[in-house]
Amino acid sequence: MPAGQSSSASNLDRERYVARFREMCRIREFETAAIAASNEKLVLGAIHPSIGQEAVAAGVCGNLRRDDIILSTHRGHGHTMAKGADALAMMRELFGRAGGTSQGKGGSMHIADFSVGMLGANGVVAANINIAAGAAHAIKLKGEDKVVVCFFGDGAINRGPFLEGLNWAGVFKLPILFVCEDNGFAATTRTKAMTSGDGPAARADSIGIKSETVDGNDIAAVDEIASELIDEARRGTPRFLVARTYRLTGHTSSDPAPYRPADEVKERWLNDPIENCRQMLLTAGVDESELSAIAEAAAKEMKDAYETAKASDWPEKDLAYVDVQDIGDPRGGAF
Amino acid sequence: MPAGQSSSASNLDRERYVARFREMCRIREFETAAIAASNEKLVLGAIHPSIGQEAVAAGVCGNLRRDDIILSTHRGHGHTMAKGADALAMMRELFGRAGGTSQGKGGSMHIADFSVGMLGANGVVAANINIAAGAAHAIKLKGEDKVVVCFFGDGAINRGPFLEGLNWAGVFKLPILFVCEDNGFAATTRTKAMTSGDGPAARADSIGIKSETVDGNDIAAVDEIASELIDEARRGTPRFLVARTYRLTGHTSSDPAPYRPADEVKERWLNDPIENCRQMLLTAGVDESELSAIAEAAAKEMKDAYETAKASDWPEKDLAYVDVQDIGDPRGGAF
Amino acid sequence: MAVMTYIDASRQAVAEEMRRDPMVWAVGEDLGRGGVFGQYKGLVDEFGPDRISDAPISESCIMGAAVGAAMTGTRPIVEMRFSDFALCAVDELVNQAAKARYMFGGQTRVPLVVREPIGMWRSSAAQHSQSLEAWYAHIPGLVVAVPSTPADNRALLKAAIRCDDPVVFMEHKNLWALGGDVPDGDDVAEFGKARAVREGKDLTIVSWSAAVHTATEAATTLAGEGIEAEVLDLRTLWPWDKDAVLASVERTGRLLVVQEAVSVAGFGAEVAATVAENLHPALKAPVKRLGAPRIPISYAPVLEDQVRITADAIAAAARGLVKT
Amino acid sequence: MAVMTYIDASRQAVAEEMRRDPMVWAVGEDLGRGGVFGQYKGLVDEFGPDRISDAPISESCIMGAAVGAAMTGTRPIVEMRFSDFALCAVDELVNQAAKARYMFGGQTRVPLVVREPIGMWRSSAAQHSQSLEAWYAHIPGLVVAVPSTPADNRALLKAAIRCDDPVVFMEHKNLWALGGDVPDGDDVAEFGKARAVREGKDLTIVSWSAAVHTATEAATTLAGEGIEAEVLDLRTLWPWDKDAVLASVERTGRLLVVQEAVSVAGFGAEVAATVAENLHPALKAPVKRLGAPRIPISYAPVLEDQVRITADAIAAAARGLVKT
Ligand SMILES: Cc1ncc(C[n+]2csc(CCOP(=O)(O)OP(=O)(O)O)c2C)c(N)n1
Ligand SMILES: Cc1ncc(C[n+]2csc(CCOP(=O)(O)OP(=O)(O)O)c2C)c(N)n1
Ligand SMILES: [Mg+2]
Ligand SMILES: [Mg+2]
Repeated sequence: MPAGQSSSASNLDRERYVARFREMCRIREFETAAIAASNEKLVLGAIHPSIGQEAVAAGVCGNLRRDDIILSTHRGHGHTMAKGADALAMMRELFGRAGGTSQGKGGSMHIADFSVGMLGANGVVAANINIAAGAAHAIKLKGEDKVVVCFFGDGAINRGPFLEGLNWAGVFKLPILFVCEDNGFAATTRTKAMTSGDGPAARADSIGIKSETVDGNDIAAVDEIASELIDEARRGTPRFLVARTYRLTGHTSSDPAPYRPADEVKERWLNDPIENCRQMLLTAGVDESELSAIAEAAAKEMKDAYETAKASDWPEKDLAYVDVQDIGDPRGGAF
Repeated sequence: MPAGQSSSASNLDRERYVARFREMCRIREFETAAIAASNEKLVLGAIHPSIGQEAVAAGVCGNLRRDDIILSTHRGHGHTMAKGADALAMMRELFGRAGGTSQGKGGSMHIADFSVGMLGANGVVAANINIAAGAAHAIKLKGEDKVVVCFFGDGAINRGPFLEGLNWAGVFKLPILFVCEDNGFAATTRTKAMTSGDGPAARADSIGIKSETVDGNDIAAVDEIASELIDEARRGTPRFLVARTYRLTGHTSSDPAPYRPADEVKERWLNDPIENCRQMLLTAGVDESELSAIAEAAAKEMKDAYETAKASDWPEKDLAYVDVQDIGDPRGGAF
Repeated sequence: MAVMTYIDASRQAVAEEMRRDPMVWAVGEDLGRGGVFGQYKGLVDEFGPDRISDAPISESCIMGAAVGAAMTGTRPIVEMRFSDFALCAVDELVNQAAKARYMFGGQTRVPLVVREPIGMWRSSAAQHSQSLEAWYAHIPGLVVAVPSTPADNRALLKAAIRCDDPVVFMEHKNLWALGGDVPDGDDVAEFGKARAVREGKDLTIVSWSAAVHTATEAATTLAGEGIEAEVLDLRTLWPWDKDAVLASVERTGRLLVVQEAVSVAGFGAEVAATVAENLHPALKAPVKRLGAPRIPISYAPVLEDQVRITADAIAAAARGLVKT
Repeated sequence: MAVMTYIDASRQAVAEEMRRDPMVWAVGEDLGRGGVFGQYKGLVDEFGPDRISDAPISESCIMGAAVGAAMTGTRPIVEMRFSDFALCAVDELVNQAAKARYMFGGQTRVPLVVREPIGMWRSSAAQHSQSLEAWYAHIPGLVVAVPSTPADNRALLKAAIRCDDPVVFMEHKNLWALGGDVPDGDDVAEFGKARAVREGKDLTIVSWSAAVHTATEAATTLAGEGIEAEVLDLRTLWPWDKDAVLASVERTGRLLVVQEAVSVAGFGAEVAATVAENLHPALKAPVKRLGAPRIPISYAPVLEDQVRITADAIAAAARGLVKT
C-alpha cells in the first residue's frame, strides 16, 4: 500500500484500531485532567498539551516493542503514554509528587519512563535529536534488535541538531525513525514564516534520510506508514516521517493563542483525530456503545489519576540531594 | 552562458584573466613564503595553506567591490588577499609582528582586514556562516547596495550553523553568496565518509538557497558563475556555490598528509589551477614572458614581505591590554 | 518618577533606545507577538517587523547573526528567552562576540546586548531555571548586568544598548512583575557602580539580581534585633564595584555574599576571595558565602525550595558572623 | 614503573579500559588517523573503526549522541579536540549530560568522558587556548579532572572511564610531550584527592594542570632562599580536596593559588574563598590568587606571554606572603 493512504474501512483490523482509539482517548483525557490541574495551580510548571496530535503518538508508538526506545519533546505526554508509561505515575510527576515517574524532579517538560524505553522529553527544542541518534548508535554497537523513534516539532528543523543528528544517523546507518510533527506552529509563530525551503521532508531527503509524509490526523494512515518505516529503520536504514497535524490548544495550557483566527481553530476541530478514528471504526462496524465505553473509561481513569495524584505525598526533601552524582558533597558552600 | 562552463579561449577577456592570474600567483607565493617561515619557526601558530584552491578565492573575490564583505575560514589567506588586503601587513600578522593586520593579535587563523571588507577568518569551523548571515542582515536593514560572500569548506556542512545560517538567509532574503570549497577533505578525513546524502548543493537547495556547482580549478568558470550569483545575491536572493577543488598540501603546513595516496596527489597537481590559468591565457594569445614576469613579480613581492616581516618589531607589550572592552580593569587579580 | 514593573521598565528602555538610534533592533523567537514573557509587547507596532524581528528557533544563528550585524554598524538586542537556551549559542557569544574586537586588533567592535532571563520561577525545573552569571564574568570581553529593580532594569538596559561591547543582560524571571519607582528622563546607568540598598555598620551583605530582595528582607529582620546590615546590590558583575564593597567591608569588618546561583565556583567566590585578599587585617569575622547547593534544580516545589535561599538562612548566617 | 609521556599515558589508559570493557568506545573527528594530537594513534588497528570512531565536524552531535549512547549502556569517550570547540556543545554537556540522571529521578546515568584539551600552546591564539575549567566546576552533575603528570593522566583517565557520571577531562596541550614515571598495573585514581608535589612549612601553593609545574619551579627557587613552599596539585576540581588544602594551610598559615585561567571568577576564587571562610584565624597572611588578566589570548608570543604565569611571578608573590 502506498505511503500515506489508510486501509479502507472494510478490511480494517478492528481490534488494532480499537486499541489505538483507546490510547488516543487516554491521552486526551490525561491532558484534559492535567490542564484542569494546571488551572487550579495543582500543576505548577508549564504544560504543553498535544490535544489534536494524539494520532501521531498512538499510531507510531503502537508499532514499537516495549524495549524499543523513544525520545520526545516538551509536548511529550502522548508519546510517553503511548509507549506504555503508567498514567498515574505520570500524573504524579506533573503534580510534583512522590511516586512520579521521575520522583517529581522533572515534571511535564522532562517526563520520562526508562522502564518502557521512554528516554525523556526535553526542555530544549531539538536537543533530543542528537541524543536519539546516540541511543541508536548504542543499539548498533551492541548489535541489538531495537529501534529508536525520535519525535520533534516543525520548529525544531531550524536548529543545528536537526542537521547534525540526521547526518549522524545517515553516516552510521543507525536504526532510527525521525518523526516530525508538523503542527504549523512554533509557539506563537507560524513555522513556515521562519523556515526557508520546502520544509522537513525536503531537508531530510537532502541529508540522505528518506522521508514520507502522512496525514497525522488519520490514525490508520499513521499506523501503517509507521509500521513500514519502523521495520526499515530497525534493519539499519534511518527513515523520516512528517506527520501533518494541528495543535488544537495554545502552545501551553495557559496560552489562549490569540495569534490565530478563531475560524481556523474551529475548522481544525472538525478534523479531530479522535473523532476521525471513531467515525472510521463506526463505519467498520464497531458498536457506538463500545467506543463510548472506552472513552468513558479513559475519562474515569484520568479523573482517578488526578484525584490520586492530588492526594499523594510530596517527595521527601532529602531527595533533592540524591542522584546528583556518585561523588562530591553537593552541600559545600550552600545555605 | 550556462553555469559551470568557461568562456572559450577566443573571446576571453584577457586583461581580466591576467589580473586573476596575478592574484593567484600572489596567493601561491604568499603561502609558499609563509610555509617556509613556519618551517623556520618564524611563524609559530598553525597555518592552513590554500595551495591548489587559489582559483576560488581569485574568481569569487575578483567580482566584489571594495566595500562588499567576505568572511573566511582557517584557510583564509587567499580570500583575504584576493579581497585586497595588503600582503605585507598579512605577513606581519603571521609573524606576530607590529604592523600586522590585527597588530599580531590574531595570526593566520584570524586573519582579517576590515578596511577591505574582510571580516575575519575563523578558528571555529562553520562559525563564520551565522556571522556572515548577520552581516548581510545589517546590509538589508540599512538598505545598502552591498553583498556578503561567506567561504567555508565541505567539512563545515555537517555543523549546525550551516543549516541555521542558510535558513536565516532564506527567511530574511539576504544579500549573501555562500561558497563551499569542496576539497574532499576535512583535516585527515575524507569528507564524504562523514557526510550523509548528496552533499552541499543538495542541502542548500533543500533549504531554499539555490545552488550551482563549478569546477573550482577553472578560474574562468569560477569567475563567470561568481559574477552571476553575486549579482543575484546583491539583489536580495541568497545563493550558493559549490566549487570542487583539491587541497594540494596537507591540512596544515606541518601535515605530511600520509592518509592519502601519493598518486592521488600527484595526479591532482596536474590540475593545478594556476597552471590551468596559464595555459588558458597562452591559448588566448598572451605572451609566455608576460606571465612569467607576473609570476616572478609575485614571488619577489612575497619574498620581500617575508624579509620585511622578519625584520619587523614585535608588538608593544601593553597592547595586550588594549581593545579588550571599554570598561573594567583587566588586570584585577592577575599575576 | 513613575511607578512601573520590572518588565515594563525594560520595554520602555528598549523603546526609548530604538527611538533614539535607528540602528538598534531586537531579534528573537516570537518577538512579533511580544516575546515569551511579553517584554516586547506592542513594540512591533511602533517599530515594524524588521526592527522587532521574529527569528527561527536557532539560538546559535540568532547570536551569531547578531555578531555579524553588530560588527557592521547595527546594534542588535538578542533575546535568548531563557538563559538556559543561550547554552545553544556559547561559541557565538564566547568565541566570537567576546573576542572579535581584541582578536582582530581593534578593527571592529561588537555592540550587542544578549538578554538572558535567569533564575528560579514557579517549577521551571532543571533546564529553565539556571543562573550562570559567573560564567560570563569569567570571559574577557563581556559585560555582565544583573538588575534587581525596575529602575535599574531600565537604566542598565539603556546603558547596555549604548555600550560598544557585548553585554550579557540577565533579567530575573521572578522579578518581571515587581513594581517600583523609575526615574523619568534619560536615566542611563554607569556600569560597575553598586547600589547601597541599605546602610549598616555591623556587616556588609553583597548580592545581585533577585537575591537582593531576599537579603534586604533579612536585613529588616536583623534590624529588629539590633543588627544593622549594609546591603549592596552589585548591579553589574563585570565590571563589579570592588571599591564600594571594599569600602563597606572596611567599615563593617564583616562580609556575607548572597547569591541564587550554585555556590561552588559562583561569582560569590570572586567577591569573597577579593575581600579576603584585600582586607584580611580589617575582618572581624571570616568572609562568608551563601549560595545554592551543587544540585540541579528540581520541578517539585518542595525540592526546588532546597535550592532557594531564604531570608531566614541569610539572617542566621549574619547573626553567626556578628557573634564572632 | 615505566617512563612515559603524558600523551602516551593517556593512550594507554584508553587502550586498557577498552580491553577491559567492551562497552567503552571513543568518538571524535579524525580519530581513525590518531586524532589531532595523536592521542589515539594506532588504537583503531586494535579496536576497529566502530570503537575508535571518526565523526563528522559536529561537536554538538558528538556530545549529544554520546549522551544518548551513555544512557543506553555504552561508555563513550568523546574527543572535543580543543576545549574551545566544546563551546559548540554546551547545551549537550550542561543541559543534558549533567542533568539527565537527576532530572529523570535516577532512572538513568550518563557515564561519559569528555576530553577537552586546554591551555596555551605555541601561539594558538584566542580560539584555541582557553582554560574554562571553572565553568564546569560550577555545574552540578559534572566531574572535572585536570591532570598535570603522565601518571595522573593515566590514572585519572582510567577513573574517568569507569565513572558512572559525566567527567570533563581536561588535558593540557603543553604537557603532551612531558615525560614521567607511570606506575605499572591497574592504577586508577580516586577523584578528589590532591597530590602533595612538595612539602613545606612556610606557605601552601595550590595549583592544577600545567601551572603545577610552574609553581613547583618557583618552589625550588624559593627553597634556595630558605622559603619552604608546600605545593598541592588538586588533580580534580570537582570534587576537590578541600580537606587536604585546609590541612596544609592550617599548618603553613599562608595560601597562594596559582592558575593559568583568567583569575576573575576562576576556580582559584573558590579555593581562596573556601580557605578564607574556614581558616581566617589561622591565616598569617591574606589568601592570594594568581591567574591570568581578563584579556583574550593573543597570537604574538610577546602578547601571549602577558597571559602566561611565570615562576618568577609566583616566587615574588610567595615572598610577599611570607614577609607578612
Ligand atoms: C532551544 C530552544 N529554544 C526555544 C525554546 C522555547 N520553545 C519551547 S517550545 C517552542 C516551539 C517549538 O515548536 P515545535 O518544534 O514546532 O514544537 P511544537 O511546540 O509545535 O510541538 C519554543 C520556541 C526551547 N524550549 N528551546
Ligand atoms: C568546530 C570546530 N571543530 C573542529 C575544528 C578543527 N578543524 C579545523 S579545520 C578542520 C577541517 C575543516 O574541513 P573543511 O571545512 O572541509 O575545510 P578545509 O580544511 O578543507 O578547508 C577541522 C576539523 C574546528 N576548527 N572547529
Ligand atoms: Mg510545531
Ligand atoms: Mg575541506
